[in-house]
Order: sequence, then structure tokens, then C-alpha cells
Amino acid sequence: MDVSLIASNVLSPPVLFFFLGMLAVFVKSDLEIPQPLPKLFSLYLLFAIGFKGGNELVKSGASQEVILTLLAAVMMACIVPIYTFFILKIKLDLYNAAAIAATYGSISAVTFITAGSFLTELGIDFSGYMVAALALMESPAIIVGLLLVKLFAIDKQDGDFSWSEVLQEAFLNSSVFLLVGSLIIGAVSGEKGWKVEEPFTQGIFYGVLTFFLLDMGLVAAGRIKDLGKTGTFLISFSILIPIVNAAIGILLAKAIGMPQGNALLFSVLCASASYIAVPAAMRMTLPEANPSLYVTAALALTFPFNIIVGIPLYLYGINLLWG
Amino acid sequence: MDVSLIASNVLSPPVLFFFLGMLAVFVKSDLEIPQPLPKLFSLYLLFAIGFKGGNELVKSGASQEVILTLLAAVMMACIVPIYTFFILKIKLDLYNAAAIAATYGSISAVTFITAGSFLTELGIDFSGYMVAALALMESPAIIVGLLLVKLFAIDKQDGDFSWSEVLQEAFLNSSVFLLVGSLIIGAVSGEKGWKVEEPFTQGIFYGVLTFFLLDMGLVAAGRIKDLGKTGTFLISFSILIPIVNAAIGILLAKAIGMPQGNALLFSVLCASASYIAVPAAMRMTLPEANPSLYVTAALALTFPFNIIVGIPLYLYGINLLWG
Amino acid sequence: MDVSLIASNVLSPPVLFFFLGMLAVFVKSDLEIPQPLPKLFSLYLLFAIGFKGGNELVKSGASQEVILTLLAAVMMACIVPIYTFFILKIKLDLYNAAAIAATYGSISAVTFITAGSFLTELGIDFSGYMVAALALMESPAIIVGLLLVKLFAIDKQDGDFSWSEVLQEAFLNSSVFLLVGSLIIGAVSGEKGWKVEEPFTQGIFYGVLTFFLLDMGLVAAGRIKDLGKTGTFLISFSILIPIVNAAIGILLAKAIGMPQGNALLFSVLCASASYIAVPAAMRMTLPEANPSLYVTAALALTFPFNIIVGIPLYLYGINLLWG
Amino acid sequence: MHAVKRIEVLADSVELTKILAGLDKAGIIAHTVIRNVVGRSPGADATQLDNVYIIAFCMPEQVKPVIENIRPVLNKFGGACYISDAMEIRSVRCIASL
Amino acid sequence: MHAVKRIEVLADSVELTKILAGLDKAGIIAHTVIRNVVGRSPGADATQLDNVYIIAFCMPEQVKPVIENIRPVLNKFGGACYISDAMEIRSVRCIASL
Amino acid sequence: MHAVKRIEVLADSVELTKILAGLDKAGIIAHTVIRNVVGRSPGADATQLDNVYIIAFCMPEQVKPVIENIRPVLNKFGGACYISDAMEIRSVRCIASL
Ligand SMILES: Nc1ncnc2c1ncn2[C@@H]1O[C@H](COP(=O)(O)O)[C@@H](O)[C@H]1O
Ligand SMILES: Nc1ncnc2c1ncn2[C@@H]1O[C@H](COP(=O)(O)O)[C@@H](O)[C@H]1O
Ligand SMILES: Nc1ncnc2c1ncn2[C@@H]1O[C@H](COP(=O)(O)O)[C@@H](O)[C@H]1O
Ligand code: NA
Ligand code: NA
Ligand code: NA
Repeated sequence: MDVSLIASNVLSPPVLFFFLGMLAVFVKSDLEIPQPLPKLFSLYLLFAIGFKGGNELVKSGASQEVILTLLAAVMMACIVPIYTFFILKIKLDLYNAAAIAATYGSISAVTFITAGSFLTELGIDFSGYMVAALALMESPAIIVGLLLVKLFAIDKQDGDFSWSEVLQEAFLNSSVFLLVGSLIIGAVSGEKGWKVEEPFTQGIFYGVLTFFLLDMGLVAAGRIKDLGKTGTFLISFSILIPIVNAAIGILLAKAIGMPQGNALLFSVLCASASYIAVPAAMRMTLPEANPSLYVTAALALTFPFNIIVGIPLYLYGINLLWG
Repeated sequence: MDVSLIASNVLSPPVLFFFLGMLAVFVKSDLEIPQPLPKLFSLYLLFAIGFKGGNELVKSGASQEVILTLLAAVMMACIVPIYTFFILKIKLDLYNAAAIAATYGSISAVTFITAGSFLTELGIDFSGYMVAALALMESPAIIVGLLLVKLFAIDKQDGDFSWSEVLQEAFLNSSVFLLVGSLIIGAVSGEKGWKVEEPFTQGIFYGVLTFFLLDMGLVAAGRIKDLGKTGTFLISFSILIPIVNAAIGILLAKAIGMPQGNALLFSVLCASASYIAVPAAMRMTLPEANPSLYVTAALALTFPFNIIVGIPLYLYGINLLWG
Repeated sequence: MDVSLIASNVLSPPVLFFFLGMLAVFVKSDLEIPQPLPKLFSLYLLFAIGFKGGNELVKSGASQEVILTLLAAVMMACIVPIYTFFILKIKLDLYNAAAIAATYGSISAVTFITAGSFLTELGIDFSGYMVAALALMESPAIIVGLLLVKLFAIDKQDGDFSWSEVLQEAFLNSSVFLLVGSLIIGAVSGEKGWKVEEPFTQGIFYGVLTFFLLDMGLVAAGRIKDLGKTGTFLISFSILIPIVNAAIGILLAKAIGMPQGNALLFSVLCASASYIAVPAAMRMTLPEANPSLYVTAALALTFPFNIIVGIPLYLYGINLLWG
Repeated sequence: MHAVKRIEVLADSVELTKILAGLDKAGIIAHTVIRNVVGRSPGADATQLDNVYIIAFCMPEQVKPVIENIRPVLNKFGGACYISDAMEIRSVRCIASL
Repeated sequence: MHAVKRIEVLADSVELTKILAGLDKAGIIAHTVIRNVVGRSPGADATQLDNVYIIAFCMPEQVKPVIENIRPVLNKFGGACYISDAMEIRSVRCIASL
Repeated sequence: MHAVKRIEVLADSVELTKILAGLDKAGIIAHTVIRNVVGRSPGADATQLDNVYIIAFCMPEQVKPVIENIRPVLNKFGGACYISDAMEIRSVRCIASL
């Protein structure tokens, strides 16, 4: 594998600040980014990528490539939770298996954004409509995860949740809502809207991402001490499954004929796991599952793995295949 | 009326995000912008328009046009609460009538800023000293409103407030203080000061406004369920009075000979109602009045009306008159 | 002394907003910048100067000038608390003397940044590695102050603190950690990293500083009412010692042969006192000392003095000497 | 000045709406919510970042129905509820819990 | 360890200065204020976003004067005040409420 | 429903870790922390901006060991601790303080 790829990922400011955040926890520095500042950064990032993505989506139009990409995205968001569920059921009970499966079927917007920055730094193009793929992949896994519970619950009284609440959580949670809303507004407001928003949505974007990853480093490292309770099965799962999901994503991307930049983003979407929207939905709808398990796996293992190793690794694989 | 005017207003990102915020409440999304983030945005907006306005005020100097405009502004801020008070007294008691009158005599800085963005998008010029008009129109209505209570209170023991507290609230509340302070500093610090501040005060201005209007949409929609208690009288009032006030403002602007951009901003100042500074002052000085009435009218009705319909409507009227 | 120097300092937006903040407290305006917004600004400023300093440090390399400057910085950070301790012991008890000495041996990053902005406005160059001097001067005074307590405590049971906790507080407190971390990342991430971060770390820097100084004005003025309890001795100390420290710093800078810009920043580091990191460390390790004394002296007197009078005064001295 | 009961509920923020609904159903409209409270409990392994602390002062006879409404929520999602005594100094302005 | 009274005041944030002045006048200097508390009451129609929650532990004999100072403020601007019992474990360092 | 004790600690935020350690050592794992609380006390001259308010409900017999653990911290760094009575409505889900 090309060492320079890892280097140029690891030496980029956002990833370095992610390390710095983790280091702060390990050396017990009192560095913290108090709430609601991380909330501000994440609202900003969703707003900015949504707006930009929508703006570019209009320019690209609805070609066959676009439609195939979005279909592949929805497909992966539905299939990943199914096969991960059966893997997880080997060692875990129904509720935890379903909740973790839903987590890995959904996506992490920050991982996606970091991959985008990585591509920009390397000078590799990618399409704005990938943000639409991101938006489409957030919710389906929640539904699939809960359907699995309904199917496999022996005691039919268990896992009783109202479907209206589930749909609400899946499609109208703040992340999905803001992202889709910004996407549509970005599409509607056109070139003139883009120009006035640009210094805000584009200019300071990279800096805010850097700051946010500093916080993510703090949060992820704070979760690492919970790994003991997680067990080796889940630890292996959270490193291996992203690679598997990314590989499937890459093959699908090749089959569809995505350009390399889009293929990386697509594989990163498949590989990443949700640590905000899905956990929130699971707490409401599957309170029987243990948040420590699904949040820790997604946040303390899969997220850092993707940010540090995964992104350059998947690009390496893509470079090999696309040749 | 020119449909393209409404379209270019409604399709601008700030107004679209205002809709998005309202929509979030209607569909019960959990999207929220937690405090003190909205506070940050509003401090920033006051700082930025004050600083810019002061900077431009110095360049324009104190011509007759400037002086007449500022006089007209103060005049409207004193007269509007008087005639609205008598209209309100038809249906409401003394305290509520006075509090609502004060609210409508004062202004909404965000409505003003949105109108400014609208003009910028249309390529219509306006003068920096309009910010001085904005600053001058914030406070007088508070004083006038309380004078009306003093005059009309039968039981003289009622409506007992200390005038020093009233003046404090009127002229030193944080909005007025920061706006006037930034205006003066903008005027004093000149071209050199402007240059270094510009990427902050100008560059990201439009983006912050957009974000802030998202929050305003959330807040305004959250208030809409209180409209039931408000009654049809107050509902009609909060839609019709802005139009009346704007019309008077436009005629005055024409009489003075303001250019079209300034005329729009002036009419928007007349038409808008305060939902931050005046309500805070009223809670302190007229606790007998019901905040649900004056906040809801200004925030859930007049504010959205002006942002969506009012601004293009008033410009349409101005375009007709100025021909 | 050159009046234009004071004028161009006092008329710069950050200093004017500092005045505005103080004024708000004096006239009892309710203007406030609620937490954690000031925290956001200070995290941002440390991140931005660290990142920029590290970036420039790499370019300048480790010349003899750099090494001498950094040695001088560490030396001053160790010596200042020693002689100020003996001055303070004249009137104060051991614990308060040591805590205040530590405060003045350390530095104020915001004073440093304001001096940097002042130089930029005047078009005077300074080196990025001065940020390394800043970083090196934060911690030593904490250690020196506590060593003095250990040496002079008669009742050896008193002043019992764990050294591991002290070292933790001194070298891993959030300010030092973020600054040093950003410095290293700035150095590592090179030209490419700088370019993408630039609109965030550089573009809006001055504006954020301005906003932060508005808050500092509020906070400093809020402390002024505590000056009564501080006594004339400490009041005189907090005005005179900065001048003495700056003078020593200037002579040292001249001896080493620093360019004028660096000399100003160095003298400002010597003259400034810490009101965040050291006070936090003192509360933990010297709870016997009274925070009202050391925070008030550093924040309500020395900080405004340096910002308003000190910076131009020291530059005036430097201009004379460098001639 | 008359005797009232203080009801305190400590729970994950996702339960807030459900608990307030439980109060409402028992006729307790007045309440105060403190958000962004950090907590730990033997039940949850990790530190919970987003808890809420709900306080409601009510008439003694309202306690029983409230508990009946809230207990199922706590049973399902976790959290704790505590009852204690207090004296109320009510302003004449409102008629809350009189 | 000795018996004290806990005074809790829930009110709109505009009343804060006035209520603290009322405590001060009754000789109660120590207090704790929690801001940004969200509340509802039958008196106010809408959810109040900017309430404060003031807690002060004091000597039993200070309760009466405090109530006299605070009641007019609550009568004018709304809010509620509650009194309950507690035991104080005071550090030797301060002489508060001894 | 059974009787418990409410322990409330008001202190400077630098003491938080030490106080939670004191609770832990006495076997009290469950607690709730409210940060960014503003306070004043006759001990400190100025208004303290960064206090914490710690609440823990525990078994009556845990009170004594907790006080022994916390008192030295309060003696050194300041702060106050209050004990009062409450009834616990525990969910069946957790076994906290049963
Ligand atoms: N005994 C207690 N004392 C104080 N806070 C508690 C107690 N038990 C639970 N809590 C709070 O309630 C939250 C949820 O509790 P649980 O459902 O038991 O995990 C915890 O995170 C704590 O903040
Ligand atoms: N019985 C109560 N229990 C808890 N909080 C209350 C109660 N009564 C009033 N409050 C709080 O005090 C605020 C002002 O009360 P009021 O003046 O009655 O509108 C409310 O918004 C609530 O936060
Ligand atoms: N009697 C009291 N009532 C309420 N809060 C108190 C009381 N005593 C102390 N506090 C709080 O505890 C903090 C530290 O107290 P002290 O160590 O006495 O300075 C104060 O800033 C207050 O927030
Ligand atoms: Na995924
Ligand atoms: Na108006
Ligand atoms: Na110094």
C-alpha cells in the first residue's frame, strides 16, 4: 500500500487534531469543548455540505450515473444491517444485535466529510450528488433494524414500539432533516445563493471540520475505557466489518462505473457507522439494547479506524482496481 | 405585483431556511439550535451591521438627506405607538395595549438585515446611515408606551414603575448598547479598521444571517400554537398594521426624497415590531401585560409576514411610486 | 512619547471594543456574552495562533536568534516570579505572595495577540516563533511559585500538594495543551495544511479577537469593584511591575538583538500576567491563597493597562533604543 | 404557606416529553426542567451526557397519580424519581396548585 | 451538623437581581443560581425559556424576613418559593450561616 | 417506595473529581452533576462563576461514610454539603441503591 497516501491523510490538520483530542484524554489534560459548541459545529457541517451538495446536484442533473449511485446507496443501507445482524446474533442478544446492525447500516457524516477533504487535498474530483447518497443512507437502517426485531422477537410483547415514532425518528431526526433541508435549499437557491453563502459554507469549512474533529477525538477517547465491557467479539467486529462493507461498496462502485472520488465516498459511507442519529433513535425505540455497546463500537473504534486507516486504505484499493 | 420580486425574496437562502425552521416545528423534527448559539448569532449580527454602518456613516457625512432621514425615523418611532395604542384599546386593556403599541413602535433588526440582503441580491444600493436610523428607532417606543400608561391609568397606583429603570431598559439594553457601540466604533476606526474586520463582519455575514433565520423559523413556529389565545383582533392587527406603517413610511420617504433602497429599509423599520428588546423591557416595567400577547403577535405573525410577504410588497409599492 | 502610537492602538477595533465592554458594566447595560461563547473564542484564538506560529516556525528553522529568544523566554518565566515574590512578601502572606508571583511570571495570550494585531496594523514584522516563546512561558512560573512555598513554609505540613498534580496543572492545562498541540500540528502540516485552514485561522481571526476583547472588557470591569479589597499595595504592584518586567524584557531583547516586532512581543510576554491558566492551577494547588487577589490584580488592572497603555508604551521604548 | 410535595425526576433526555406528559395527565402543569445535566448510575455503564432534571412542586394528593404515570416510563427507559416535603410560598398572582 | 432551611425560588430571569437583593437584605449572602432553566406554570401560557432557579440554605430564623422581602417581587412578576428542611455539613473554612 | 437521603454538594468546579471520588469510595455510584452554576458565599469575596451542584440520593446508612470522605475536601477548598430526606420511586430496571 502506498505509504504516501496514509501520510497525506494522517498529516492533514483535521486528522492531526483528532489525534490531539485523543491525546488530551490519555494524558488527562482538562481540555474540553463544552456543549453546545460541538453541536454548533455539527449543525454547521450538515448545513454546509447539504447546501453545497444541493447546489452541485442541480448542475449535474439526474443522469443515469446519478440514479444508479443513489440506488446503490439505498440498497447498501438496507442490506448491511441485515447481514451484520446475523453476524452479531452469534454472540449478542436480539436487541443489541439489531441496534448495532442499524448503527452500521447507517452512516457517519463526519467520516464522509473527512474523506471529502482528503480527496480535495489530493486533487481528486468527486460529485456533489454524493451528499444526496449520504442523506439517503441515514435512515433506512433504522427501519430495517426494527423490522428484524419484530421478526425475531419470540415474546411478541417485547420490542413493542409505535411505528409512527420510529418513522419520525428515522426520517425527521435533526441530522437528516437539516441535511435534506439544506440540500433542497442549496438546489433551489442557485448560483446567486451560492455566491453569497460561499465565504461561510466553503471558506471556513475546513477550519470548522478541524475543530470538530478535535472534539471527536476527545469524545472517542473518552469512550475507549468502555471497550473492556464491549468484549473482543464486538471489538473485532467494529474493525473488520467496515473493511468488508467498504470492499462490497468498492465492487459495487466499480460495477456501476463511478469515478474514483465518488467510489471512495461511497465506500466510506458503507464502511462508516452512525454514532448520533441512530443511537438516539435506538434509545427511544429499542431501550432494551445497551447504548454502551452500540455507541462505543461506532465511536471509539469504527470512527477512528475509518478516519485514520480506512480512508487511505479504501482509496488504495480503488486505485488498484481502477488502475 | 411583480411575481419575480416575491420569488427572488422567497428563494433566497435566508428566507428558505426560515421556512425550513418553521417546517421542522410543524413536522415535529427535533431540530434545535440550543442557547446560547442564537445569542451568538444575534450579537454577531448587531456587531456586524453596527460596525459597517458606522464605517459608511463617516463616509457619507451629515448631509441634509441624512438628517431628514434620521428625524423621520425618530418621528415614526414616537407616532406609531400612539396611534396603534388607540387602535389596540378598542379590544384590549390599558397594559396590553401599551405593551403591544411599544412593540410595534420599535423595530426588528433581523427584518432590517433581511431586507438589506434582499436589496444586495437585487443590486439595489442603500446607505450605511440607515443603520443609524435603526438604532434611533429601537428605544423611543418604550418611553412612549409607558407614558401612555401613566396618562391613562385610572388607579394611579397601578403602573408604578421607576423612570430610571425605564430609561435604563430603553437606552442601555444589550441590543441598543451593542448596536450603537459598534456604530460608533465603526465610525471611529476608519478604513484601516474596516479592512481587518471585513472577512469577519462582511464575509460570513450572510451565512450567519441564514443560520439565524433557521432559528427564528423554529422560534416563530413554536409560538404559533399560542395564536389561539391571541384572538382574531390581534391576529388581524399584526398583519394589517405593518402594511399601514410601511405605507406611511413609504410616503414619508418619498416626501423626503430618499433613494429607493433607503426607502425600503425605512418602510421595513416602520413595519417591523420588536420581539427581543421591547418585550424584555415590558416584562420589567409593565408586568401587568401578558407577554404571550405581545411576543406572539410580533414574532409569530408580523415577523414572518414581513420576511416573506412584506419586504417584496413594500419594494413593489416603492417601485410604483418612484417609477 | 509619540501620541500617534497610542492613538493607533486605542483606535483599533479590538481595543475600542474592550472599552465598550467596560462601559457596558459601568452604565449597567445588560450586555453579556454568555458561556461557553467566550470559551469558544479563546479556544479558537489559541488554535489559530498556535497553528500559524507552528507553520512559520518551520520556515524560520532553528537559527541562533530563535534559540536565544526561546532561552530568554524561559529565563524570564523563572526569574520574574522569584523577584516579584519577594516584593509581594513585604505586604502579603506566603501563599498569596507565591500565587500572585506565579501569575505575573506567566503570560496572557490575549495581550500577546493584541500586541500582534497592533504590529500588523503598523506594518511592523514579527516572527512566527514568538508563539513558541509564548508557549514556553506559560508553565514555569507555576512550578517556581510552588517551589517558593515549599521553601518558605514554616509549618512544613502546610502547602502540601502532590507534585504530580502540580506538573499536570502546569504542563497539561487546556491552554498550554491546545497551544502547544496546535503549534506542533501547524509545523507538521505544512503549506498545504495552512492553505486550507487559512480562511478560518487567519481570515476571521481579527474579528474573533475583537469580539473576545468585548467580553474581556465586561469581565475586567466586573472585577473592578473588588479592587477595594485588594489594597493600594497590590494596585500599585499591578501597574508598576508590568512596566519593570517589560523594561527588563526590552533590555534582554536588545542584548540578544531581536528585531523590533519580536522585542515588543517579548516585552509584552514579560509584562503580562495570567488570569486563566495560572489561577486555575493555584486554586487546585494553593487553595490557601485568595483568588480574589490574584485574579483581580491580573485581570482588572494589569490586563487593561497592558492593552491600553502598555503595548504602545513598550513599543515607544523599543523605538527609542533601537532608534 | 402550605405543605406541598417536591417531585424530582432524573432521567435521560429522550424521556422528557413522556415524563412531562405524565405530570400533565396527573394535573400538574407547573414544572421546571434543567437540561444538560451530567449523571452516572449503576444501571448505565457510561457517563450519560444528556440527562434532564425535572422538578415539580405539587399538592400531596397529586403524588400518587403522578407516580402511576411516570413509573412505566422509568421502567422502560431508566431513571429515578424522588418525593420530598416542602412548604409553598405562593404569590397571589397565580393559582397554581392551590 | 445542624438544621438549616432550604429556600428555593423559581422565577423569570428578570427577577433575579430583585430576589438576590431580597436575600441579601435578610442577611443571606450565600446562594446558588442555576440559569437557563425551562419552565411552565398555569400562570404563564407559554413555556418560559429563561427562568432561574435560586437555592439558598439558611438559618431557620432567617426564613421569615426573606419571605417578607421576596413575596412582593413574586406578587408583581410571578414565580414561586419553597421552603424545606436540611442538615448542614459545613466546612471549617467558612463561617457562612453559623 | 422507601426512604433515602438526598446529599447536595455545592462547590467550586475544581473540586468535582475529588468529591465524586469521595462518593464512589462510600459506595455511591449514582449521582447527578449540574455545571455552570453561579454562586456566592461569605467565604469567597467575589461571585464564583464556575461552581458545581452535585446531587446524590443514597441509602441513609451511606451518609456517614460520605461525609467523612467529603469533609476534608470541603475544608481545604471550600464548599458546602447538605443532607435531607426523600422517598425513592425506583424503576425495576436498575438496582441502584436498593
Ligand atoms: N441515586 C441517584 N442520585 C442522583 N442521580 C441519580 C440517581 N440515580 C439516577 N440518577 C440520575 O438519573 C440518570 C439516569 O439513571 P438510570 O436510569 O438509573 O441510569 C443518571 O445518569 C443520573 O444522572
Ligand atoms: N409548582 C411548580 N413546580 C416547579 N416549578 C414551578 C412551579 N411553579 C412555578 N414554577 C417555575 O417558576 C416559573 C415561573 O412561575 P409563574 O410565575 O407561576 O409563571 C415557571 O416557569 C416554572 O419554571
Ligand atoms: N448556604 C448556601 N446556600 C446556597 N449555596 C451555597 C451556600 N453556601 C455555599 N454555597 C455555594 O457553594 C459555593 C462555594 O461555597 P464556599 O466554599 O463557601 O465559598 C458558593 O459559591 C455557592 O454557590
Ligand atoms: Na454504513
Ligand atoms: Na416599527
Ligand atoms: Na509575565
